[in-house]
Amino acid sequence: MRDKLPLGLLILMGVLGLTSRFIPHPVGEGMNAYLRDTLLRIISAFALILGLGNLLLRHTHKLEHKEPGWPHSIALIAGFVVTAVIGLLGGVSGEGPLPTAIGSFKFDITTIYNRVLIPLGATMFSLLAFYMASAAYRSFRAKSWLAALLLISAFVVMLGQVPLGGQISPIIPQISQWIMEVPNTAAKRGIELGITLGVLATTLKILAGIERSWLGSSK
Amino acid sequence: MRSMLICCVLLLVGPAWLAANAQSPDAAGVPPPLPFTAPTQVVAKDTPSDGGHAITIEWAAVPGVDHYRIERQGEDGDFAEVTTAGRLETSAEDSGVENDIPYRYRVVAVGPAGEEGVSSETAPAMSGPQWFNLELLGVAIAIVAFVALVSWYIRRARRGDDLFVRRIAGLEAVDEAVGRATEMGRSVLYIPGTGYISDIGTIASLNLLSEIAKRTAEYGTPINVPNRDPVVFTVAREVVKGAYAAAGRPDAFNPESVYFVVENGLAYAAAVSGIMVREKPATNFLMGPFYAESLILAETGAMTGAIQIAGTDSTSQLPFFIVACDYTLIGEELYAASAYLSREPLMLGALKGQDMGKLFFMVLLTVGTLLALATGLDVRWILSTSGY
Amino acid sequence: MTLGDTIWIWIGALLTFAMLSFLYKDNPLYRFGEHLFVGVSNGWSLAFMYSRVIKPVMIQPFGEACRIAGHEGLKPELFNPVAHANFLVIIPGLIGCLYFTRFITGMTWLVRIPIGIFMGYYAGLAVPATFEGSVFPQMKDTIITRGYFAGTPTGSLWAGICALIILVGVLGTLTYFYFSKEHKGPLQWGSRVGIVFVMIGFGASFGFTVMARVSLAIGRFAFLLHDWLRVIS
Amino acid sequence: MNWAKLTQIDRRIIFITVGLAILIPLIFPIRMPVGTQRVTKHLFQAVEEIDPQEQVLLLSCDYAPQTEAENQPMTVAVLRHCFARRLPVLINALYVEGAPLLDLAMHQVMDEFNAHAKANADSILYGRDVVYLGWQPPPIVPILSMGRSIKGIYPVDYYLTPMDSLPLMTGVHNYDQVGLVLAITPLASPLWYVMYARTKFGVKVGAGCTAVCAPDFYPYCRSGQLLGMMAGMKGAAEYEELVENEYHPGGRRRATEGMASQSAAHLLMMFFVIIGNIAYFSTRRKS
Repeated sequence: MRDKLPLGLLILMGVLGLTSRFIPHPVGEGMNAYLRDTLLRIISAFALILGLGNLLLRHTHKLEHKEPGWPHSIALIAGFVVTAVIGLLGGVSGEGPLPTAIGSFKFDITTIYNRVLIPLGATMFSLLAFYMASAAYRSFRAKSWLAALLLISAFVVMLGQVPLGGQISPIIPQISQWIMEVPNTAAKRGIELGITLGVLATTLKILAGIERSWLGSSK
Repeated sequence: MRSMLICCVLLLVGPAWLAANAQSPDAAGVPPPLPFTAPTQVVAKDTPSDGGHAITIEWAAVPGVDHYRIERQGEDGDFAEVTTAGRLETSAEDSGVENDIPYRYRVVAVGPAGEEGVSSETAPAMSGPQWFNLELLGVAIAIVAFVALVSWYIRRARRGDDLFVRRIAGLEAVDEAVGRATEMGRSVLYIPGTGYISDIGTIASLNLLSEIAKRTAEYGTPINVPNRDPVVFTVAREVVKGAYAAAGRPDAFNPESVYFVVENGLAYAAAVSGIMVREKPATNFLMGPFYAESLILAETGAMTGAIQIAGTDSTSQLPFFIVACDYTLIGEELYAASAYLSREPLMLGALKGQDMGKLFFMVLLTVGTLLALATGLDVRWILSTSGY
Repeated sequence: MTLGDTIWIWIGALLTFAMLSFLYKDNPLYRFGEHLFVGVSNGWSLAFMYSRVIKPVMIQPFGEACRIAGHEGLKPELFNPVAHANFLVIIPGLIGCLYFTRFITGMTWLVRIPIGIFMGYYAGLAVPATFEGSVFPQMKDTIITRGYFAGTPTGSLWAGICALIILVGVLGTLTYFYFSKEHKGPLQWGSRVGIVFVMIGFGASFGFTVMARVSLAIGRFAFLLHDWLRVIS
Repeated sequence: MNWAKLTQIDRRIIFITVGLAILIPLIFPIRMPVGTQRVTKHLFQAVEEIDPQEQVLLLSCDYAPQTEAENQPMTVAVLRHCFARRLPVLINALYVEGAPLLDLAMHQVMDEFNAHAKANADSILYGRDVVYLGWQPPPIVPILSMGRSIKGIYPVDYYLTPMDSLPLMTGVHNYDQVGLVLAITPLASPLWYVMYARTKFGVKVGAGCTAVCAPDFYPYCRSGQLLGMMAGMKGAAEYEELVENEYHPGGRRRATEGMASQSAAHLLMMFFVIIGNIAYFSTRRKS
């Protein structure tokens, strides 16, 4: 029961999804439109709760047991609660009953998003530029002729991508463009075709009910 | 009788002659509109492979035409325009019809000066919905063939047939790498990717983990498995436990060796880098799907001097593994490696099915090109679908 | 610029520095920013999802149906799943609520029901789409016809040669990832050609990724200089 | 020279040099010609070819703040292009965390145009020239369902205005009225449109993507499944220049601004790889 019911539903939905593209009849179209627009949309909205619940549970647990780094959990929970309350009561575009400004100081959810989320998220990823440089210096090595080939191709493309390359010689951007459009296209197409087959095989195994790792157990 | 006939002719021709003469001063220098060839072979039929409410009208091209006007007969018997088509087109669709009602059409060829040639009207046509999209027959056949191929090989693998998988460079090094850790008295670090349980890369990685954990169990080398995803973590722990039991050393399994770190990718990379620097594992395995933070892991590992064996199907991270690690399983090699080591029929069978798919691709590409270049025959229509 | 804006820009700048401090070393300030990011982004997602999806797609149609039923009694249209106001929208909602069982001991298995429905439909949709939208057209584009060499506006000797190189590259790459035969003889040559293409392709990815990462750092520095310090305009 | 010692240098020194390589060209800008790649030109051409009287452009975005620096200039450049041509635009978000960024971009470009508009006809009006459809999950649902009815899946816009009250939406029903879907992404959404919408509804697709995923999209540009692409910040800069040269809308061109820093940082990266490898080979030879 615990495995069979979800598995049965998965197979049923899989068959409906797979056949939907082949059936132009309005009966099929209408049913699929309902499945997508109502059923899947609502279920996927609730899916957020799963991740959110996991997150909040873990951090409240951390707080209760004063695990290492517990003060940070306060920042997480407070950030969540404040934003959610302002968003739910103040409204996403200021349509709610909660006032979202004191004088010129606005604290509606869009402002919080623009002023807090953007700096944090964008900076977090910008760190990678620095790590890239340090890795370039300390660990990107032409250990084999293949790795050397990779680095040479990378150099040409890097030069071709920046205006400086065109200043050195107008032929550099052209070679770089050719690498992207010809050898790169060939390699990516080959890899993609192979990986696509791998993904298709796995998808079909899942739909046939023989690949069950998604049920969350090791077997 | 004869006079009546003459009267009739005069009555008919007279006004026409007068009219023609009356027009001629205005149209001086411009030749009068020529009678224009009417479109022939006009056929109306239900648009195939659709959901109904559409009729397709086809005709033979008329030379020198400017455009075509497609007209439908209304209930009053008169024809009215429903759509137009450019001069190069020989078919059009009327998508404003009711199902199961017969409609007649005619096509008017319009010349550059507005001259018209009106076709005869078609036999009545009715639209209706279809249950199968015939344009996708090729796709349907491909799916069925692929399913058949994979299930055939899975069955063979389950029956115990010896299915050959070639050796994979990075895998040869696994035993050596685990052995080296044992000699040095250090641990083995296994990172099962930073993806989710639903990723194929994670599934492949967990299969590999099982095999590598069996080896560490045999050698008595400690293994360290930090996880980024809580669900992957619970499965990974089961996997390692099972591997120790299978190797006959269930007592040697340390539940603390498989643990959850943190969900945020960068924070995970920072924490695992810390482990690498502090504990200096002799061998690092980085297997599974990776995201941007892979770079930090690979770099730190390279700095600590550990042997690094990486494998991922995340193509954008592969370049960094190739230049920073000692061995790298590229893309599908990761899937193949887990099938190769585990000999698990499901994985082996699927791998074989995929291989046959690739073989088919290669044959189709070669034969198709040779045929096209040698005979001028365009074989690409086999691969045509509705959109392309 | 109002005082409110100025305050927020300073907050943005401070948060930027908090995150950048990770470069010095992993520290509590960075950890604070990271946790704040996860908290705020989840708060935003929850609020937005509720007001733009749950409320208009589920709660409002259900409420409307209740209102109509209160005025006019239970009519059959209220059970028509595609009508705007209907009681049946509650079913997907209830299925969605099964996600909560993940946190209830003894009932955790129920969470597999929405996951199964969701995964099944997606997996099913993906199979024909992958063949139709990726495998078929990509294969079709790799086969060379005489038109590549001449006869079409895009055809030329050079275009034909490039198409040939692509064909060889695709064949080589597929050979490299062919596992059912030991790579000896022609197969070895094929796979060698393949790995050369693969490495050039990864080199291209490498170069592009450098640009991507640098772009993000440029974006942050430009914010500091433009919005905060107003050094550049 | 002691190469071995050189590789042990504190990584913070490397971080500082990278920081300076990016910072200095930003403060003292040097303008260098950007050049135009074929894929970018094709995308520009595809947008040019849409008839504003008949069809609209659908700008579909799924980026979050993390890749804002790469993707946002693309959105801004495309909006400038459309507004300059008076080509109506629909915007939708496929990812919840990125939704307000599009609101930001839209208002920025609207303000730019309306600042020197003299009459109502010159202005860019919300609802007449542009509509922000909002966000509906999961991505596949709007991608497929917009083929049936855009209003069906977006009954209200981002600001909760009912679709029926927006004049632009009276003539736009489904993909038949969409001349091009331009998907701007750090992931693979252009391919989702190619696989699900282009196949079934025949709508044309173009891409604007981060440089990380761009190399994977070239096969699709070649096969014509993607009409064109902006590849990373360079692609965005190229598009900014194309729009500026053709229509002169003005405004801040963030991607072009960054290209000098890109040059310096790329040079530095290459320098690091070369030095690192020299050190590696010389120490390896010794041992």
